[in-house]
Amino acid sequence: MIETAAANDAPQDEVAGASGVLPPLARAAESRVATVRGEAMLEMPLDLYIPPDALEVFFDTFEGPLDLLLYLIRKANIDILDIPMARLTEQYLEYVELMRRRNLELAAEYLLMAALLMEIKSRMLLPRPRTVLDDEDDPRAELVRRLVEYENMKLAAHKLDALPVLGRDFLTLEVWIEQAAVQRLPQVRTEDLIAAWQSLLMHARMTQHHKVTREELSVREFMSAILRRLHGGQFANFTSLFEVGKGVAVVVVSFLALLELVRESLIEVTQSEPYAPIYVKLAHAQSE
Amino acid sequence: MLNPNDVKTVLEAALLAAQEPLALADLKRLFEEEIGADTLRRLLDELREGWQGRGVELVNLASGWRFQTRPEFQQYLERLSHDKPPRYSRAVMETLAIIAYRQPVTRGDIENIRGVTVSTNVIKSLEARGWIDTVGFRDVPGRPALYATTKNFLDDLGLRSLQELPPLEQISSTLDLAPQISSSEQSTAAAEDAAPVSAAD
Amino acid sequence: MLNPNDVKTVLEAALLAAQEPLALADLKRLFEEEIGADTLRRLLDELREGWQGRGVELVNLASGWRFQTRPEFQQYLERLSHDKPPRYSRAVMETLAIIAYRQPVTRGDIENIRGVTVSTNVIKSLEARGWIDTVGFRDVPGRPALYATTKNFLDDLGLRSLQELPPLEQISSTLDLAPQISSSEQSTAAAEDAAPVSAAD
Repeated sequence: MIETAAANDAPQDEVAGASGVLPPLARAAESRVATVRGEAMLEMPLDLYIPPDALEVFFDTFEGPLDLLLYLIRKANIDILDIPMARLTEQYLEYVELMRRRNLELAAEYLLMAALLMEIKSRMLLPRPRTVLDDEDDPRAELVRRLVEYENMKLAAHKLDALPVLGRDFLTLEVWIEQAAVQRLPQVRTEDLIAAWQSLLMHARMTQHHKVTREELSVREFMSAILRRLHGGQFANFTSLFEVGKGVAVVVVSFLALLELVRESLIEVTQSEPYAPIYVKLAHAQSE
Repeated sequence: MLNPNDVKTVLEAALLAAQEPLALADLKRLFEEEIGADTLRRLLDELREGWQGRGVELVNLASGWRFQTRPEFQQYLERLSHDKPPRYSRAVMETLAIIAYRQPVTRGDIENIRGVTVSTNVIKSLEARGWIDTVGFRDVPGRPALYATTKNFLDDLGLRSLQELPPLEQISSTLDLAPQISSSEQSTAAAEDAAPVSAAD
Repeated sequence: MLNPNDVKTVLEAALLAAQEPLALADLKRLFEEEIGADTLRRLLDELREGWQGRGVELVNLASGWRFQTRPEFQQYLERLSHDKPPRYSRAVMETLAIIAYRQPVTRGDIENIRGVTVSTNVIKSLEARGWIDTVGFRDVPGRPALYATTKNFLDDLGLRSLQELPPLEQISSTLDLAPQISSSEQSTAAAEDAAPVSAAD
């Protein structure tokens, strides 16, 4: 934006020359309000002289007819709220004609604006009641509103462009995050287990509801523990599977676990003769 | 338990390593224990002050807190990067300004203000940058899209809200006709606003 | 001319903003004036020392210098990561629940309850996690492995024993292991179970 702004300023210096409040072009144009456009171009004012090579660049710097109008207004120090329509229209038409003569591709917007300016100018010539100062009545009001709004936005664009912008004027930081060597594993809470169980309840073909009690869980836990003890296939003394020191409850649960394991044919309990030591082994340990 | 200095150390590490601005809610999540928003803000302010005079600053943006390099150091840092991001053309910047200051606007609104056709590429490049997006459609024939600026736009310009945009020039205020002009401008704007706008789809 | 502190400030900003480790040659390019490699190295060492005790450290890698977060701060930063924590699939969770509540069970038992085939990967991922292991083999054709949960599973869930698992409504299904059980009493029980199963369909 700064670059384009500079480019936009350049022709201003070239064109404005040493003119005072009104550039000679404007004065000259004013004196020939009624003349034909073609004739006006016959005497191209000196301050409008632009090296032919630069002409295209010059017109390229305008973003459209509003931009060109603003340039003419600001260059001539015209009060935007009291635009001399005849003068402005004349100047505008001269520039447009210049573009056309240079075989520059002229966007339709420039011609539309030319028509609008001429319309406003002619409406200005109509007699108006002096007492009414309401700008609603001023044929220029809408054009002025548009020019003011466009100039506002043009300046806003400059201001925005002057703000520091990420990537152009400053950078974000990229500090490397030292990743832990361990892979991040899913966390499971007991609630997740309940949820999984409930999902099973929804989908499993159930017959009846009853509870998994804590007692049953502890039996299951001891079943696993006993199987682990017997892992490897060796015989274990029946009594060694009971940790008497942990209390009656543990003994009872251990015994229930043993019974359950027997029931599920997971262990074999053998006794060579009555009152002989009882041995326990995995039901199918030979391949261990 | 973490003492305030430990909290600051964690905040600093997280902000230095974060890819995006971190909101207070994000920063709270860093800690197992509950840390009040006021405490966090105070510690962040202290952290920011602690970084005064360095090449990097902690800033508070639309979407949260972020460390960024200071613009004064860009002259050094750009010697390291090979591709400098191109400046936007006047057409893009004017379109952006209109969307930023007059949002939500349709392409037609932008064209009315600029007095020229707005090319699709201009809109697209702003969308691609993540600076504008469609927030709805105006309920007129063709149902044109309404554009607005994004949080990302504010972040990238180092702003917390649209209110921090540079104020507009009061071009007409010093002149006689000002009151009438501005009031007519206002009423026109109000009329435009009143035009039925369908909610974002 | 830059004084050593200015140079350090620029180095710090560049290293914090760099996406890759910066070699000495890169860092030299930051400055218009010529700065010797020795000087640079000394300033980098000073910079590194200045960062002692923070959540981020300056390290010298094979490819150059880089700022990185200290591993001790990983636990905090992980809480921030926007991507959701990894989750086990329903298949894994249901399998785990069945093993936890109905252990010891075979894969066949699990499949009976879930009504679908249990893939080897599901079992393997739970074994790899150290949450289940084989505690024996059922004495039926194929001698399927019996799975049970491990102590590690209890530890990871913060439980002292399986009894601390919440009691649940039980799924009464073919998991009652009737087919494997020879006693007539049990077969009766199994038959009782079996009847409502078909009724429920």
